[in-house]
Amino acid sequence: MSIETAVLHEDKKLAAAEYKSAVKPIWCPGCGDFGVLASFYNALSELRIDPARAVVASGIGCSGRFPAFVEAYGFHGVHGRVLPLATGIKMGNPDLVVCAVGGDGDAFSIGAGHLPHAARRNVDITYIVMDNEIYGLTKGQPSPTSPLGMERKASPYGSIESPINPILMTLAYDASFVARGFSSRPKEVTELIKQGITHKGFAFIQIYSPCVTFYDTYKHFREVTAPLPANHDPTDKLAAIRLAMSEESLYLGVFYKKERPALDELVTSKRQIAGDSFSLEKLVNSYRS
Amino acid sequence: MSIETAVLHEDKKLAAAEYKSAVKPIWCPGCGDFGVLASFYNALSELRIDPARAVVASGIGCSGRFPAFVEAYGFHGVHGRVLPLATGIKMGNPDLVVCAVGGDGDAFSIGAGHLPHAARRNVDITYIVMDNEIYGLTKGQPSPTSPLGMERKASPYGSIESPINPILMTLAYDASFVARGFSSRPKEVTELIKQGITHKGFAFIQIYSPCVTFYDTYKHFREVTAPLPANHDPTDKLAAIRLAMSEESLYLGVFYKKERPALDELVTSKRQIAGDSFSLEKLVNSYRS
Amino acid sequence: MQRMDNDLVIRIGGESGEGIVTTGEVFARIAAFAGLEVYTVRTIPAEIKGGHVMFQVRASQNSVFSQGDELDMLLAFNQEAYENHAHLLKPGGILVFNSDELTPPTPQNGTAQYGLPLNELAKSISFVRGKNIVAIGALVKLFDLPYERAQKVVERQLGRKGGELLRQNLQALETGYKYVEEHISRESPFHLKGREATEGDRLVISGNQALSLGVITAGCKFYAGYPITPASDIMEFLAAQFPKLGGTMIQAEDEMAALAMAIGASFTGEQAMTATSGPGLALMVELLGHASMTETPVVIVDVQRAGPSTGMPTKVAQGDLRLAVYGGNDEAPRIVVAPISVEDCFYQTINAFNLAEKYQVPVILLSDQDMSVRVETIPPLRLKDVHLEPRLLAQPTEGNGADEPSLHGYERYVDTPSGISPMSLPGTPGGQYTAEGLEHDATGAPNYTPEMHATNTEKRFRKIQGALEDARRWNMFERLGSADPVVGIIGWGSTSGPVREAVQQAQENGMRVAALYPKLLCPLPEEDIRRFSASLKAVIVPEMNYLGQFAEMLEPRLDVPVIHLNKYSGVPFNANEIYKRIRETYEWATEVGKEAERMSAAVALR
Amino acid sequence: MQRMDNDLVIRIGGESGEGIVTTGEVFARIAAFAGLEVYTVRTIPAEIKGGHVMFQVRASQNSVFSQGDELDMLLAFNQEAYENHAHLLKPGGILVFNSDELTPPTPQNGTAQYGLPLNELAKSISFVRGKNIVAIGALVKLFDLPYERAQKVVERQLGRKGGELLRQNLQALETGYKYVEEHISRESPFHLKGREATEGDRLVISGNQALSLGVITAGCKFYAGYPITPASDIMEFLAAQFPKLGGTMIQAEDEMAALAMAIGASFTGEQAMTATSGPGLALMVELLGHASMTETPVVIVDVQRAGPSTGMPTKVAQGDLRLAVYGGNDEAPRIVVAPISVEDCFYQTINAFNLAEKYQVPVILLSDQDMSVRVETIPPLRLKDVHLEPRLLAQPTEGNGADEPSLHGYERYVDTPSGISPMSLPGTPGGQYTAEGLEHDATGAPNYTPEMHATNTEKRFRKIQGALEDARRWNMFERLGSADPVVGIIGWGSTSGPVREAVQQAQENGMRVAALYPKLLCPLPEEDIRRFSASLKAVIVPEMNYLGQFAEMLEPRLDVPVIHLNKYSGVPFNANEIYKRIRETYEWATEVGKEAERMSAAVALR
Ligand SMILES: Cc1ncc(C[n+]2csc(CCOP(=O)(O)OP(=O)(O)O)c2C)c(N)n1
Ligand SMILES: Cc1ncc(C[n+]2csc(CCOP(=O)(O)OP(=O)(O)O)c2C)c(N)n1
Ligand code: SF4
Ligand code: SF4
Ligand SMILES: [Mg+2]
Ligand SMILES: [Mg+2]
Repeated sequence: MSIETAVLHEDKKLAAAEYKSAVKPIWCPGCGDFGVLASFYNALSELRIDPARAVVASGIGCSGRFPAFVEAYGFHGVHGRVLPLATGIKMGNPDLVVCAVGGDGDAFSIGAGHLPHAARRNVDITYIVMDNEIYGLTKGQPSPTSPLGMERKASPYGSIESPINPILMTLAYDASFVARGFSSRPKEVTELIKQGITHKGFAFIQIYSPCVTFYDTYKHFREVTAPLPANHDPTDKLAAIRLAMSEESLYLGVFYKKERPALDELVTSKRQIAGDSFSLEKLVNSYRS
Repeated sequence: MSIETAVLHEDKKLAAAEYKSAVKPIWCPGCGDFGVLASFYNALSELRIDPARAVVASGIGCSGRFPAFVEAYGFHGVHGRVLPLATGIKMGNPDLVVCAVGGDGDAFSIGAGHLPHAARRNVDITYIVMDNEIYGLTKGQPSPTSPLGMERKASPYGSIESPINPILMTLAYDASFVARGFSSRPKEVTELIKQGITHKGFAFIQIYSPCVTFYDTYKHFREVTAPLPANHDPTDKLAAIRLAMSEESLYLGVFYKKERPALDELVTSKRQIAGDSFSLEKLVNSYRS
Repeated sequence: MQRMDNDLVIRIGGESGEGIVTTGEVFARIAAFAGLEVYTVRTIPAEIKGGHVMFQVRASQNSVFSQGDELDMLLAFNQEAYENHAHLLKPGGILVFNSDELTPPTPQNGTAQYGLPLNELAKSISFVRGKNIVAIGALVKLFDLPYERAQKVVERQLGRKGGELLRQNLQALETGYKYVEEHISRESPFHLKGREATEGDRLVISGNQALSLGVITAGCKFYAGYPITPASDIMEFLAAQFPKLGGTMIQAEDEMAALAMAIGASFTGEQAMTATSGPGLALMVELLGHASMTETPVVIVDVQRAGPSTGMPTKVAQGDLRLAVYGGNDEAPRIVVAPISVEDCFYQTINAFNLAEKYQVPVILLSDQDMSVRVETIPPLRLKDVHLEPRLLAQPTEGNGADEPSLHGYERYVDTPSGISPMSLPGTPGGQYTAEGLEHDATGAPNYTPEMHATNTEKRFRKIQGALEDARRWNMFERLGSADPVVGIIGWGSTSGPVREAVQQAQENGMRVAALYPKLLCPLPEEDIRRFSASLKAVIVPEMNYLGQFAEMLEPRLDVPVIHLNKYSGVPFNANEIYKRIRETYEWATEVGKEAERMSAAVALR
Repeated sequence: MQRMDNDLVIRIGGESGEGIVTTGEVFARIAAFAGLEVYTVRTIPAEIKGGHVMFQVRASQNSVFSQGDELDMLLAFNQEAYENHAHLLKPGGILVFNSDELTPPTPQNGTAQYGLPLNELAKSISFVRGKNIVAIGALVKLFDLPYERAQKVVERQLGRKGGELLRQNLQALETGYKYVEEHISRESPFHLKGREATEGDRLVISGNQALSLGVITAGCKFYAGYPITPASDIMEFLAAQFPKLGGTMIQAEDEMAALAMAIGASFTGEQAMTATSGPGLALMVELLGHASMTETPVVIVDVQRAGPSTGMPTKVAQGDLRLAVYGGNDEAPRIVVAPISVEDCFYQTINAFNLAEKYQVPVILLSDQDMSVRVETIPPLRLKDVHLEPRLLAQPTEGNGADEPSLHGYERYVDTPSGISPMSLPGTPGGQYTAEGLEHDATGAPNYTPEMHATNTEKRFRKIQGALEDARRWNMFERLGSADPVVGIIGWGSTSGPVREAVQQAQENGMRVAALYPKLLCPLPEEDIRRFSASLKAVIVPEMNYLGQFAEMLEPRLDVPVIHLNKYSGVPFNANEIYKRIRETYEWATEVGKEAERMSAAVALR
């Protein structure tokens, strides 16, 4: 566990409720994001994270309102830029626990260009995507994970774009931790978040989080999700890919997990190569005539 | 073959040289892009493409200068936006043959957010990425395909970002045609481009195209590339993925190919559902008090 | 006793999800159907669901141009609505409230109040969700509106013919109507006389709807866009209509993709567009310059909202003017057009497309949150008078041994006296060229010589100057008020509504005041503006922003003191705020011998 | 016969790849080492490799501030160089050419010419690539520069000590030197007297290098950026140095990511920055507003280049001023700083960081292509005088039962008289808050009330006004010329060089002329500018753009005619162009009784 710089003093622990901020969630009653938030509180509590040493960053969307509801430092960024924002936070102070959160539109539409790079850099952050397969905040347009043919005001004759497969995608990006949860299974989600936070490197967690107002998928996901086979070896990338491509079930659990140096570790190692013999005066003098 | 709207009259054919424009390439002598350009001329010639019905769009980079060298319509776009630009061109006039071209930085760095969407929409364009694993035009910074540890002015102690795998990535995006070539094998490249153009849907072709000035990889690619196994079935996605992940060889050829409706076909089908009973007056009248 | 009025303001307040907006919109439609002019305004809660909503309808015998300042009636669905709005009731106004939810104190200052047991009434017909329709029925009676027209509107808006929902809604309407008749008064307390009401001689429409109709009327068939409040419903409108007329709507992955797609489609000859709000426009700045440099026509609608950054997505501002006019790396000529009202959204959209096509430039159409979502009555659209401007295309000629007519020696960016170069569309034989974002010669080949860059810069800027003449010909100016004004107002966009009323009031009070609203903001019609202000003593520039963006553009061009009137609280001006400033300025301007302090400094007004 | 000069302009032309730039840079260093002041300018070919390159060195006994108009010597490596530049030779100038490549016609108007068989000479020492070093040796002799200093520079710049390459280069240097001595003249035709040359009393440096040194001096340790000409070498500079001092440089995937990373790092307390050019700045507009709204300090360097769009990446323009000042959806306060010279790049970078940290805003530092790549001599940097401004942090206090000092009742966005709110950094107990891009209350919780938005808008704008005082205290003004001027120049950025020379010339010709260069451009130091211009008859505003962006900002604030002087061809002003306009204006301003036509219209000058 590489989060020791951000845990509370040995003898201290805060209850999940103590991670609740004074700001009241503005989500619709029944929104899946409530489940994710509760699991998040639990994960922080169980890991004994110090609220003053945790940062939750987000993009824009219903899900993007998340940070304000957590008793921690937070940053409500602009739409789609949460990964570079969180990267900057982590690299600005690697001692912090940094989580990035947001919706499927934020992550896979406007923010899609940042995901492969956060993954290949192996930035030590946990990225939680609350996937409701719809644009919630803007009132129900299809998102990159919406099923083909979805009828909404923006696609009255059925949408014409095939959905992406976020798990397969992040596996292809060589993200070092790839998992999926369902907000109605809070214990599992708590566990995934805990694993994501303790994983040293980029942890991607897709969480099905239904939008009761514009696309109520509770029943659907209860039917089509299933736990990953008990014998799945999360270090086996090809097996993970095969399971991510399954047409039978949408599997829940940790698809893949692999240790490799995180970005902050790599930066530190380069500093060692460069040495610490820096002198401003010497540098300036190298330009003397 | 669904390109009949863009081929020359039955009895006509232009030589490869006739697809050469009046603008002289500004590339360094020996640049891999020359090979790609020559193959491109050949492919157009062999497919008997009408220069007046072909469009080549690009982003910014050495490779982005490509359109001006082709006797066809062209659009030199801004950095990273070639896919939506080409999408607009194709959807503006589906009778045209539309090719998008550019470099690895243009495609996988600043343009990375558009690739999954062009793929899932299955826009009927051919996307040729001239991958030199470096930023050529800006004089040699590491790109998303540069090897880890590459030493350049921007990474004097070795780069700290793992390279992406463009073939695996586009397979994960469910691109309907995925192939790889090497500019030093012009016959193969010509063949890939021809297949890409005739493929109805989004065709992604990565072409290793060494930069002699900032990263000369001719020798390297001659050593590590190999043709795809003769028995590879390009409709087998999982097999394609396995080969894309190979640590032995960088395979050349068509990894994957699958027919599904292209974006222009889907738009047409929705028009049929909507019917053609549109009347502006009726629509306006629906707002009458 | 029945009050005869010709101008009433009704506000409805309650919890989001109670159907407040439907109540307001349906009531507005009924009023319009009864021959009244209506003007609505609404707030949108911060909560995704729930939260307080306000919907206001101003209904009048004559045209109305602003929301109205004080309330003649408040319909409070709950306690919060009462608390938020009751103080705005005029003396003599009426409070109507859901007596199942609140018990307001006894009224002071002559305000009457009627309780309606809305929950009970809805329950009595087993249609709990229908309490807002019950309320509509009550309003219809209270305002003495024709019941059969109310029925017709409900039939058109609230359910399929023969369906159960429609039956319930009609029953709810009746329940509310009857309740007032039986328990409050047989005689309606208000009677609003409509115009000579002929059915359907007005449209009841929002700015975004009028704008979308303009898009279709202009002949545009290509839209690419990314959802954003308050522009998304333009995309949704076109998504429903475009497929019927052979058009293409693509929901892009982001705003950059949206504009790039539109540029690509335009390159093939399509009239192409996107629509967004401020944050999206901010992302389009690089591509805007690209359209300018490659000389590609494209229309970008920006429905402005309050910022900066994500700001207040559901609140109004006029803060994007400078971004629209100047947004680009280095200098990228474009045209900026601003409609001044819901109705004008239709006409200026057409002008925007015409200017884009004619000058082969990006045109930014600046709407705003207020006029985009507001529903009001407007006169019928003059479809017959619409003039469309074609793109200048290079004409292929026969001969030269080619099989088909073809272009010979075609030069895409050839310099011309107007600066407009004929365009060749893909598919045209011999017209091949590469649209180029690098500086280029006439053929499009990159060229960096000092002479080329200077000549091209001049060409690109000269080109858009033509729009000044078009603005005159197409009457892209609204001038109102006195013929020989002493004080003038120069404004842009949706502030024209309250300004119109304020000017009218000022004139009624004997002040010589006039207003000019140019709808072309870039290039700025300097001459026309100078002509208007030539004899003025002062010019007031009202804007919903802090810095006085338009005022500052005008200042170097006018010889008269420019008075900034800024409101930056996310809500539109009301006519009174403008009137007050007119009066002050008028006094100052007409008072002889008074030291003329420098008045051009921004004077903040909330 | 030896010419004694104290100011010479030498131009070197040839094919890219022949080492023209190295020739020029090494020669400039040798001249500087010999106690001369040098000022270089170069062109970059459109081709990636190959294409024509020009490098010009002006060397003088006194400080030089512009490139110089006519050539004293042209060194032509090939025919094209001769054709492009020979006409610029002064009467009495000298043409030096590679006689293995071209045979120029016999000179007219007193021009002397010397052929050097560069290919042959290089071949004679088996070092074909070294012909440019041979040329340097020849120049050293022609200009009578101290040979041992030339050797030292070659040793420092062109190879590792004891290496084969260095040996060859030194041999090439000697070969060129000797050839002139033996075949052309024992006596050098030019002799340039240096200052009292003490080794190392000048830096030979480019603007981007000076800027990068400023970054490190300011204490910044976080850089994220995306490569773009002409800003990339800032990133490359910091990539080499940051790891040594514990800093972090990330090459981001695009400009939006770069700025978002810098904002994130700043949130944790780091001084953070990015650098880009116009197209990149265009992409940052949304995030710029975000930094403004969340009140996050960040420095954005924009090395301007000619546009619009991709434009001319290797050519100069001052076209991004408005984008820098206004770029944002709705109104997002920021600070804009512009250095005026290579040397000033160092000091203004430090000021930019200080202002960002002090006011918790984005600061845009506007450099340009010309001063960024140009190498010149500057006085030593005054490292000792550097003043650093800390960020205002909330101070944790003991007590309240907490184990460690902690913040109590912390409010991130609390309104204060200055508008600056103390910041709490992650890691500070009790200081938890969410940085918010929506409109918010003092704690950061979203809040859309009209009062809150108005108050916050005022707070955010009030805050940056403080920079006006700092600009005075930190002397962010350059004033030069006459103490009681009749005609003034107000400019910004790198035009200050040619302006300085033009003003000097005008003064020498008896004109009372002065120039003011504010380095703070937003907020605009109106008072200081008005004070400067109070007694002037006219103000000339030279800019490397078409529209006169700065001039138009000044016009509403000045009571004196503002004369636009615009150059938009991608190349910098030369002093003569400025001098000409000064003379015209001066004549007009001092001629009595002459009708003062309105002179504020843009007068184009190429
Ligand atoms: C640049 C920009 N473009 C568009 C928007 C409008 N917008 C806000 S949230 C959102 C998408 C919301 O969908 P998602 O990310 O799935 O989040 P959800 O609301 O479903 O949780 C959009 C398009 C914006 N705020 N900024
Ligand atoms: C918005 C923007 N950012 C940065 C640049 C600078 N730039 C031009 S090309 C390029 C990358 C070139 O690399 P690649 O795409 O691999 O093309 P190559 O030159 O190698 O063919 C960059 C960063 C730009 N033109 N525009
Ligand atoms: S709209 Fe959907 S996603 Fe948004 S808060 Fe409501 S239920 Fe949740
Ligand atoms: S720099 Fe590299 S990629 Fe660019 S033209 Fe030269 S060899 Fe080709
Ligand atoms: Mg969503
Ligand atoms: Mg490349």
